[in-house]
Amino acid sequence: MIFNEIYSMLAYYLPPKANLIASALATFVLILIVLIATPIILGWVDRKFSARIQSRYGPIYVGKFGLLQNFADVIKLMGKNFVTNQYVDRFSYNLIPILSSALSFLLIALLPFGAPSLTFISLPYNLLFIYILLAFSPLLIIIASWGENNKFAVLGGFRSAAQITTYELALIVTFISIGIVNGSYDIINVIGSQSLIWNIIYLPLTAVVFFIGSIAVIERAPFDLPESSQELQAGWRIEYSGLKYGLFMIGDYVKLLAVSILFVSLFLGGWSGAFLPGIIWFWIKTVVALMFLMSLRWSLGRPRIDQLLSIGWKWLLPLSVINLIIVEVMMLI
Amino acid sequence: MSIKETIKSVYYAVSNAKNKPATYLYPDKPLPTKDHSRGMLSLDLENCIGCELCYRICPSDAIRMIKVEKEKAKFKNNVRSEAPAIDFNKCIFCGLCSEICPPHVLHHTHKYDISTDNREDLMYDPFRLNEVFEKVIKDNADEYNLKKNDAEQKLTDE
Amino acid sequence: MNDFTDKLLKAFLNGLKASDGGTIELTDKKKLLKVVERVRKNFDILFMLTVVDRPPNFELNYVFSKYEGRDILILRTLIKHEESIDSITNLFPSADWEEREAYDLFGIKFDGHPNLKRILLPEDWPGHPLRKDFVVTDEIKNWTGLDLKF
Amino acid sequence: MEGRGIELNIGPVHPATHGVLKLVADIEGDTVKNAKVEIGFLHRGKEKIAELRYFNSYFPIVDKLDYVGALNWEILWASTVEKAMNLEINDRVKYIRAVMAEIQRIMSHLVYIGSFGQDLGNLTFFIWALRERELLMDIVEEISGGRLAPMYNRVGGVFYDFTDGIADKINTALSKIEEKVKKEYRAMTYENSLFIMRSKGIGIMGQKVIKENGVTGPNMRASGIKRDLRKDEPYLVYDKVDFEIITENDSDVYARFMVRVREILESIKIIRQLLKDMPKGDAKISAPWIMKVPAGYTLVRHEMSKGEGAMFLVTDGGLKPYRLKIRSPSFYSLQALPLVLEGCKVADAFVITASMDPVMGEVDR
Repeated sequence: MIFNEIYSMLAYYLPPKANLIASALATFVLILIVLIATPIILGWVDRKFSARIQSRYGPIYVGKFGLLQNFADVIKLMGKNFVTNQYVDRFSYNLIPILSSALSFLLIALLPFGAPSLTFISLPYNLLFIYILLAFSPLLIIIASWGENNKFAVLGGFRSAAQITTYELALIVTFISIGIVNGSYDIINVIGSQSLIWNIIYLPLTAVVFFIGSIAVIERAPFDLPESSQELQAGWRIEYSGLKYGLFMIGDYVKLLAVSILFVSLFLGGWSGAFLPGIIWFWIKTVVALMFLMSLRWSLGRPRIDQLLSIGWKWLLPLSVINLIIVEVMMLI
Repeated sequence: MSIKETIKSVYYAVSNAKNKPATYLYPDKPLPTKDHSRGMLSLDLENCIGCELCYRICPSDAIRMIKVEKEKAKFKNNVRSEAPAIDFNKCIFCGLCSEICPPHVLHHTHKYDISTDNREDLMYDPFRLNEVFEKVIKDNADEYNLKKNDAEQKLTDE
Repeated sequence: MNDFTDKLLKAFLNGLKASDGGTIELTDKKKLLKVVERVRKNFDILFMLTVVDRPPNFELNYVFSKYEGRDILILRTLIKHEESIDSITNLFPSADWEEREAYDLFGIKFDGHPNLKRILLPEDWPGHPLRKDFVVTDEIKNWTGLDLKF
Repeated sequence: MEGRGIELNIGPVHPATHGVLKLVADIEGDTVKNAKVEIGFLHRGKEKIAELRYFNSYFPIVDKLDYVGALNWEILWASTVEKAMNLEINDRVKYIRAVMAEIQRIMSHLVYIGSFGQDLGNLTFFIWALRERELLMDIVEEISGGRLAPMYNRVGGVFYDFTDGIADKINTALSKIEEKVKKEYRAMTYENSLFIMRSKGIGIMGQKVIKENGVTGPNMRASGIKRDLRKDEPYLVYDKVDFEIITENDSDVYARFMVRVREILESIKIIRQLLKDMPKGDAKISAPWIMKVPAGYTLVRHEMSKGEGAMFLVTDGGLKPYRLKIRSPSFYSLQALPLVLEGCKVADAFVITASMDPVMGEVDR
């Protein structure tokens, strides 16, 4: 969408075939900007907020309020050499960081950024595509952890695979119920149809289920079991170092942003709001959702893996199915 | 009842963000030290009588007695003209030497940042200890005057 | 408490004699298991086992205590340096690690102990440090235990 | 190992084991088949050093035994030597020592609670607990000059007397801690559903296992055995103070945690009573620095924050102890650990080890 407007301005000077290359180039540059910006800004907010919760200062010395701290970290990570353990299976060890971060970058490309025109790729069914991207990551994690040939990694890898697959089911059911209510699987239409009543009033239960499921899928807050630093010492990321580890960190923060945008656009009515222009409403809601997600991480303990799975199977899945039935009944009336 | 508490724990965590952090910004503002706190040792060289008690009581053998020329050290009554040299690599700041010293010559200052980048700098010979005494204790004498520990000493040599 | 010690003394006339401060001396060590068997009826745990090295022989002080009240029983036996003594692990399981530590630091062998290995020091540490005749040879000084086997 | 499971050794260098404790666990799937405990990584030969040091210059080494509760061991060592010399200490010193012992117990329990919350993934709670401990740490530094190794006691007395401002400083710190434990810690841990889910009914240690392995202190009281040396064999001034022994009865990880939380509140009550009727008089040291101790055997037992600690001192009338045996409570609770770890989940193995509160300094001596 965006580059259509840019392209129409430049169309006069460029040769006919240029629009394809230009659009690809523009997408790449914009995604790169967003991807560099998100971990730095989100990382800073996360560290400052958690520091204040734990009554300490947080990063202060680098930059004005420690603003450049994350920037310095990323550069430091780039500078570090790659320490690879000699028993590691080379191919899968190097492939996974690139693949899993590409996966989460792709996720960003599908999401709206505040206005109908502000998306990178617009597909009529991008809700399902997002679901597939989220559901794909356990496969990569298993390959990575098996490739690292390290006991802790294997334990962490299987834990995260089990956790994500259970919570994916609950998510897919919530996506279906949203599709039924709003009549389409395209986020922009979903937001469009919410301008009067937000979905959260319509489907409060789905909102809760989606929220818990999404936390578990991105392995953050109370469900960060696979990389539980106390027990498994950074789980399946244990052998990575340097920029490869950095890629995973960027992937994490990008997924965090993606989930909060998803929650806002599916349930809190995206950019529909009273007098403020749409885009400001959108970003206010996302920041609020982000802060709540972060505060969960620094205040709740972590359940055990089998308790986590039992919550997933015994609680979340039935809840979402019941909700689906309610939605259908509502639609019939 | 426990669900309510869990939500309350999130509320407490977030509401803690508003009050002031409890940590000190060390490099900018120095850490507050109390009047009894035991930092680096300092030696008032003139009054030292070279009795070797600090060498004997030191639990981590950080003190060695070193021969010192009489004139340079301006000893008042030091028969063997020996004075303690303290190796701060080994010293654990336990305060036993400054208690047992009969003429109350070894004092603890409140200086705690004495780290250097090589080990030799931490071997303080009597003259450097005396410098520390002149600089730190003599200048803010009032702060250290109440350093005289009130426990009077009964001393039995073996 | 002392009525128990009198009963104990009467039961093992030749083996035991009372010494100062409520401790009981066990003269011949073969009766140890039987005495400890009887002590078990009245005391819950082996509180601690102190080994004192009086150079020709070792002096083992078994301290027994209960889970209520303040009474303690100290049983003292004397054994030669090379002799071994029966282990009381199957009567008082808490003696397991104590006896391993006594073996580790003094070199006393306890017969019948489930796995008598060194507990505090690494397996191939030369000598037993807490003995009075322990001298720090340079073999110990430059012992780094780094004879890694692969 | 019959080859189906893996042998995961939770080695000496691991965030969850407190200090250098090596746990070799045979794991099958997610359950721990059996676990072996290996210690000795922090063995500094303290009992050998005792034979080479004067009585008064052994205090810094005693501080390093249980580095989270150093004052309790200092007081134990001082009273052992005083008993060996049958030296009478005046009442004010006893009161000061009792107050310091209780302050050290609160600090040690705060570290335990903090590191326990951290093991369940709640980093904030760890830092909160240490922030509360900092209040008391400043007071200990103000009184004794040292933070972690205060070096406050000497044979025959304490080194600095209580200045007058100290009493109400202690009271303000205690009321702040009490209010925090009752309000924020309640919501954050012992009534937090995630916390309860992770700790109730896990790592149950039966009374038989406790009695067989000689486990003492809070771990034992969590199973309902009403035994506290401060009550059964009152030392210092514990007979003049009224407090009750805290017990729980289902002896699982949650009960061990609750015993320590309630013991903090109990110690706060004790300190308040002690500060109220603290007698006048001077805390002079009534013994020379380097002195001879008459020959003989002395055994003194005190209630440490981890359990019943004791020192068996054998003297031959010289200036230095002939032989010193230190009985450390964590040494015995580690003995019971493998029995409790059988059949638990991997994630619980760390929680159970943390709930035993082993401090490797006093285990390895």
